[in-house]
Amino acid sequence: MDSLPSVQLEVYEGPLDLLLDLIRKQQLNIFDIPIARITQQYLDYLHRLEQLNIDIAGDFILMAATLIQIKSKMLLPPDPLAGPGQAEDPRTDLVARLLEHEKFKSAAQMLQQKQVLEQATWSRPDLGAFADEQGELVVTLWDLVKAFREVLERPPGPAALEIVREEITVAEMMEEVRRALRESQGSVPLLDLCRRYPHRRGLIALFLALLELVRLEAVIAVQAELFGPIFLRKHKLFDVVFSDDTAAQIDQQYN
Amino acid sequence: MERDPLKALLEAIIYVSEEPVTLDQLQKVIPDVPREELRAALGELVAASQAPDRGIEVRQIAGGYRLSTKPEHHEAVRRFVRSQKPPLRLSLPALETLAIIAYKQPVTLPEIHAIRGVDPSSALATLLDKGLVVTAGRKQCVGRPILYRTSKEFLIRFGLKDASELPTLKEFEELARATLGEMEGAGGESAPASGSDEQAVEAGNA
Amino acid sequence: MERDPLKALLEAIIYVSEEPVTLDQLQKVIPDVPREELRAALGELVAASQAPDRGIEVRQIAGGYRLSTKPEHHEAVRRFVRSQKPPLRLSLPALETLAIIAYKQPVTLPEIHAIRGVDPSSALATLLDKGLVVTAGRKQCVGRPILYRTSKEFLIRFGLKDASELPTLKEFEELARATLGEMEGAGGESAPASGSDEQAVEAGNA
Repeated sequence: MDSLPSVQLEVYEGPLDLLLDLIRKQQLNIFDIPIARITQQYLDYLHRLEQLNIDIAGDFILMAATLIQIKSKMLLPPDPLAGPGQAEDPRTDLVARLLEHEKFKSAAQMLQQKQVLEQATWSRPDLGAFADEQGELVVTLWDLVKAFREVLERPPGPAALEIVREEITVAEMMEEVRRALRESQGSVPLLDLCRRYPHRRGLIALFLALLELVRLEAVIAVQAELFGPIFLRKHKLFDVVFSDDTAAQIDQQYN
Repeated sequence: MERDPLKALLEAIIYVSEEPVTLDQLQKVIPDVPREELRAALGELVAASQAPDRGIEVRQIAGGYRLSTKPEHHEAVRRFVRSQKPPLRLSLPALETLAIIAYKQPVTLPEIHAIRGVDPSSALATLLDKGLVVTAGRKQCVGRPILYRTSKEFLIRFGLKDASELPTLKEFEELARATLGEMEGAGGESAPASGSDEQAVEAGNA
Repeated sequence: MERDPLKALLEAIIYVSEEPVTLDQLQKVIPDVPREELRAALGELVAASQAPDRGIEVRQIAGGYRLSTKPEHHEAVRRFVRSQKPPLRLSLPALETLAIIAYKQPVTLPEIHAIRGVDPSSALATLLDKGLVVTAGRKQCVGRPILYRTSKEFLIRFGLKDASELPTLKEFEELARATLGEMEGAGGESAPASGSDEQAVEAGNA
């Protein structure tokens, strides 16, 4: 590994950082990069990462390809048709990118210095920030998007489930009734069904759904004795009403 | 310590302190200056702040020293404070509710409730109050619940030309996942490894 | 209005304001004083606060004026502030991404990626999280990518008058050319092949 100038395996944030470091350590002139050597060192570095089972980001691979391409272009004889001074150095783009990157690295350091200085001053708003009133935050669009994501990713608690059921539509409630009947081999106590929907709106939806199903002769309500429990059972058109077509329609409303 | 820098330091401390600052407290922070000198410097500070070109004064109050605006500017200061549109502050529940409305609009209260898993009524009231959300008719379903959508004020406050400028969840997916990675300390910045340039892995050493 | 009372009034208003106060805001509250006079009075206020016996200074920041303690009193002042100023710790990648946004704004994610050579998502998420960067609509090109720019919070946290106060990129360009271009022992492809490899400095070699 003598082509790699450092025995330590440095950690680079990106391929440009790695290249800049190779150039700096060997005090190369960026406007006349020995591309064959740099390419070899770059590939050696990636190879050593591989040996250590470190995942190599796509950006590093892409740069390897770019380097090899530049190297091969430089091996070609100059285009005889191009006039003197017209043939472009294949390294030009890379050099421009490296310089651009280096530029912003310096800019970042400048920002850091400014920020350290600013950190040493205090203003009344800074002070107010500690005792933030009622935990309210100054919000940006980013906060909004993040909030939405977090809500969506939050596992629904038991309360949430109950509420979801409460707010289902009549069509969805019909589907619920069908599921309940299937799960219980065709007979469900009405009261059990009602208990699943403790809030008024859920009960209304359930009631409307039952009326609908009874009217369609998909479900029948039976009472074995006076004041006894009412049972819901499949009726003669149960399968017809809940045919594929109807189910699809319900599904559509469900989404 | 010379008198001028001492006065400057005292002024700075009085400025940042939330309560009137007592001589004892100051003596503790500036132990190398005799008490009498501190007292004298404070006296000069009080006197200097009475100059006609100064709008805030150092006053002795409740056994300590503190800064306040001079009474003669009361009217103008009050006018200014009133004219200020405070930055948009929202509680987390309000922010969440606003986010749901922004992305699911038009949407009903029960629908928001279902997504959040918590009753959004009070958060929604806040949003309506701040004019960030408005009603948008009723949904044609059982109970005909009221629909809500975001307002023009919402667009203005969030610097959006129209609702289509709202970033899609997909666009922020990458970014948000990246934040999560960072919170886990994984530093998903990039391979070959996490952090800053200073970190060097000694692994390659033979 | 005479100059001294005007300066006093301006100081009082700046003192009570939560955010940096702009000239526009001041003009609105003090309509009978010409804008130019306001500006001149503010200039005098800034200069006067630099006196060695003053511990708080009026500064131009984020497009407005605000008061803050002078940095030289940092240590003593900190002891008086109940908790630490929430430290703004940014990794080098985040700082670089911030620098790119500050200079190229408004700028898209792919554009940042091109300059950094690494996926900037995680760094960008951090910056958005800390409120240093905000979205700025969409670019009118294929895919309508989201544009980003630096926020007012950025100016405040970095003590900048406005984004144009940053040193020009040209200065950094010259620095980069100087440090990377004019080095000794430059051995390019055009140089005799033997030379370059031998000139390699055994930087870390043991």
